[in-house]
Amino acid sequence: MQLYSDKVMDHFSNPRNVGVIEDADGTGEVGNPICGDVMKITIKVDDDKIDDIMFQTLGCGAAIATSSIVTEMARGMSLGDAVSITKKQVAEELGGLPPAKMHCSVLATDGLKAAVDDYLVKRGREPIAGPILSSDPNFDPHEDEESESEACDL
Amino acid sequence: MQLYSDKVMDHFSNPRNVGVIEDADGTGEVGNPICGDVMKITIKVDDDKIDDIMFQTLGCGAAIATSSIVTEMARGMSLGDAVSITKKQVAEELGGLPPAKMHCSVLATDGLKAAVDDYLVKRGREPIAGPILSSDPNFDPHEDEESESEACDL
Amino acid sequence: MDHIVYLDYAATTPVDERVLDAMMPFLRERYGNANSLYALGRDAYKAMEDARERVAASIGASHPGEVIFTSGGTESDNTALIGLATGGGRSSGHVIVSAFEHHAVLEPAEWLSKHGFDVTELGPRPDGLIHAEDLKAAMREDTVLVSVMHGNNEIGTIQPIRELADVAHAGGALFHTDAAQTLGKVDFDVDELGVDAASFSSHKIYGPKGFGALYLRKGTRMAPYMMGGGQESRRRSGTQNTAGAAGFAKALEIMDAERAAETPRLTALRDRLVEGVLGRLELTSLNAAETDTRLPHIANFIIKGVEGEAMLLHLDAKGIAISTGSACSSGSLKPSHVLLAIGCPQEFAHGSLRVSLGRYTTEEDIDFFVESLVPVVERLRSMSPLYAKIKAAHEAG
Amino acid sequence: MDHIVYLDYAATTPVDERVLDAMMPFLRERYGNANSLYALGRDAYKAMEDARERVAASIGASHPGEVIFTSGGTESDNTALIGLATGGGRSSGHVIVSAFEHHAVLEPAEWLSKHGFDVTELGPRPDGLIHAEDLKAAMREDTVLVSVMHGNNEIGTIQPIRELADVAHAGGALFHTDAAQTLGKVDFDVDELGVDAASFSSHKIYGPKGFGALYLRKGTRMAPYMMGGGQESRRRSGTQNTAGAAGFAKALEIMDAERAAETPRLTALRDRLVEGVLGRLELTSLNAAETDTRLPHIANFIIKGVEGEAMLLHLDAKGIAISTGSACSSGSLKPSHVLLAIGCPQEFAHGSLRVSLGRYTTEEDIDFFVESLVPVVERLRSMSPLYAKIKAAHEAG
Ligand SMILES: Cc1ncc(COP(=O)(O)O)c(C=O)c1O
Ligand SMILES: Cc1ncc(COP(=O)(O)O)c(C=O)c1O
Repeated sequence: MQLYSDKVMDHFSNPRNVGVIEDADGTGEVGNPICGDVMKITIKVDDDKIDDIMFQTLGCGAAIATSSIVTEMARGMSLGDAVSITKKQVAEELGGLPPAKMHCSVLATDGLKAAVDDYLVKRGREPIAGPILSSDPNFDPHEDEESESEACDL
Repeated sequence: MQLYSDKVMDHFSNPRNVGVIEDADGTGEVGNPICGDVMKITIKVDDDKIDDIMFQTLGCGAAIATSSIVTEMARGMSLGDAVSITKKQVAEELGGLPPAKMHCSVLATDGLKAAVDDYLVKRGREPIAGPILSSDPNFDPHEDEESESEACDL
Repeated sequence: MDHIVYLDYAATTPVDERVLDAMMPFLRERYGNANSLYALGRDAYKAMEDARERVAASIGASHPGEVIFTSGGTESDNTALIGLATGGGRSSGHVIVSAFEHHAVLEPAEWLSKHGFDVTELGPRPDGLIHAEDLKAAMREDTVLVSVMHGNNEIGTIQPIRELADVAHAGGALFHTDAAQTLGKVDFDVDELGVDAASFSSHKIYGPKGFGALYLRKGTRMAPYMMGGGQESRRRSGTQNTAGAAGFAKALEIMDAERAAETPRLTALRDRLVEGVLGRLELTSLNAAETDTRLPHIANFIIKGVEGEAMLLHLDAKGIAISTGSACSSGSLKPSHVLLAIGCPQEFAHGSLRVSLGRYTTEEDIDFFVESLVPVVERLRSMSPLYAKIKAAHEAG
Repeated sequence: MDHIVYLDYAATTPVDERVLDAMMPFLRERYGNANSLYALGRDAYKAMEDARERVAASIGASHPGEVIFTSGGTESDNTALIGLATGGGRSSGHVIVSAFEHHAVLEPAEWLSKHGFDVTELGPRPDGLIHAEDLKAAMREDTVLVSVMHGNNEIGTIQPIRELADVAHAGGALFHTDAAQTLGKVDFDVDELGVDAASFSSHKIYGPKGFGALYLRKGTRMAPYMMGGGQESRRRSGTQNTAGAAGFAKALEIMDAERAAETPRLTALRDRLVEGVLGRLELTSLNAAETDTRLPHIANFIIKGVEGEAMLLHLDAKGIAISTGSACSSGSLKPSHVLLAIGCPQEFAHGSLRVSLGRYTTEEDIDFFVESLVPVVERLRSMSPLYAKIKAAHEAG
């Protein structure tokens, strides 16, 4: 099987910022149990910066690792910067992801976007994140992957 | 590869009655160089019995072995018995032949038939052997073989 | 890795040292091409025929020539599906395969559906079995081929092949079974089962990878799939793999000789495993648990509120080699087609684990596995955003 | 057999001990399934990728992913012919193959001709070569695929692949070459040759039987032939044969490392052989003798007035392992399609011998062969009813 990078394995084995902020300012929950990946991000915001961030994820190794790294990347960022983190940046920060797992990084960025917009909307402000793909039931996270996926049925 | 029996190998390695009878009473030459098998049988006849018999064969191991054994079988036989030897008897006498080589025993019985008829016709008598298949250009010696022939191209 | 606890024997097995010994001469001095006429070739030919006879004897074939050696279970399945459907030049007709076949059957069936054939995927019931009456209902006038696997590679249920084959034959169709997971592990007799063709794989029974066989009942028409020099009596071309054949035949002999002792041993280990897992973990179940006709070495669990790959990776870190039930490792979107076919809800199918035992599995391995699994599941559930809800829903009934 | 003089290296080769050493770990402790996620599986995966990279480097492929491992030359040929012709769902078009291809190419071509495709068999000239201008003349508007072998397995001539591939490409067709006999024996670079696909076989280069590879240029559309679990990046299903891959890669590395020294050694042995045979036997010739571009290790003789199998059996009795040029051992009715294709008269084609040399061939072997052949031929000619006539006809001019 195609391998996870050492950094993916590190974030999977020792995920950073796991949990739920009790009195969170914003909460994002994305993904779908039918698809096997569900992620929840809670944030504390101070001066439009992400002051604290935690996650919970049900999903594969890549889903957990991308969740973990995105919390590290976002911590201390302005809300605008946080919603601009791309799935490509997440994958790069992890030293790459197998093609078949690229969609997991969408989940991570979407979770962050959802939490930021939740914070803004709760405060009566305009959401800034744009559409959150992975919560759309018609979204196919595999559509932009390389076609060389891995084998089935062992 | 499918194997020749020990008896086939014995007759191939030490063929009996090889040669040409100089003052033969009857000569049969059957087969076709295009097909790769040509056999010549010469006989001496005494009192309508085969008194002496020799063969020459250009052909594969089975062609040589069937030629050799048919000369042994026919020696001393009446002409009528000699032309009645079947390809099946020849194959059995050799302890069997691989299916793909069964046609070689036709060559041997045909050679013998041709020699007997040659003797009879030369003496103004009626031929008794019936049609000699293997000299007919349309004859397909493989047609009654099992379909499981052996492999090509090594 | 210091100590590996290998619990994925259904994926592949190590080559038994006795099998390797049987192969070595053909990797060394007995290197002839089995189609060459000279001594070295005849020796190779004899070795192939000897292996063929031993395999034929083991599976109850009447003629050694009914055994065709191939490059593996996949090739055997491709050959059977496409070769039997298109045998004798046929270019249309109806083909039935079960919905929880291995992809080595499903994909050729799909190929047939794009090349003139009508294909029906027949679903198993939640008990993990294909029922004869369901097959009867699916049969059509023009059904030419039915393929139902013998033992399922994920959940281990054994299908009522004899009954299914009878239904197929009554309808004038040929019957093929993929026996890659059952050969050597349960009694296997082509006449008792009544099959026209059966697929086998060497690397599932402690033989080498890249080798297998296809049983084809004498007189059955089949278009060869691998075309060329006409080896294997024109039914499978390609220079014959003598080491593979010798290894496979030896592997099967060992399975046969040891089965009477091995089956109860594996069954006891599996029961210990099932008890351990279900006893220690809440919201966990065994798939197709109600079915008695099952392989002794496979157990497939649903562990709610966790995802399979995550379990697998944590267990790997502890030296345990195991498979998710999920057939596709290509990402979590597609859970196992086998679990979906038996009606497992999609959200739980992602949380499956297939544990498969074998010749070198010990009680200690099972206990170590259970001890290791419990904290892994607890940890993953504790970081799941859904587990609390699942548990609450369960407790609410 | 006390001492065997093996002169049939083109049929198959013994496994080199260094190759066997490279395979052994995968037949023992490194037994993982290359598609499993845990450590043992990742180890197997890495071994496959390592082998793939080494093969890719040897043949000048730009990406390791262009190398697909298969069960042998036959499977590679079947996959290339049918997979490339039907790639992207195509169901008709014109395909050109040379008339002296191996049956592993000719038979799939025939299959295509029965399934919607037009197939042209392009003849070589008497020099044993396919000429670019002949290919040009055979090309059509709708030609989709051209397959011409690199080195012929019977007569050893090497085709002008670069020129032929250019002609195919100019006409918009893909180009495949069967390189089973040339890989490792002559320089082989997919870019220099300009091919889109190429077939290789492991057991021709001192690797194990039942293994091979297909080079497929990136971006080339090909329908997979072996369907199932989707291994080899979905292009060749079936549990991967790690021992085979490690052995094949090692075998190729040894060929590459030793070629500079081995080629002149084999060439000198072959020249000694040709001189010996032609010098000692009358009415004997070397097929395609006028052609310089040829494999160093194959010589194919016509010995008039004798039949090949009979020679072979007598030589076998002396411990010499050799092949008749005649490709089909199925009886003497069908002489080699290769010899007929280059215009050899049918009656002489039955009297061909293919001698092929290899890594362990010595001068003594060659001399022993020549010394043994002479009395065999004399004996067979003396019992042939035709030889006197053939000789007389020859002497009459
Ligand atoms: C039920 C079943 N069929 C077919 C196969 C394919 O066999 P192989 O890996 O030898 O190609 C397997 C194993 O992968 C299997 O479990
Ligand atoms: C030119 C050529 N192509 C293909 C093959 C078939 O390869 P394999 O025996 O590995 O199937 C051979 C050898 O038999 C060959 O010589």
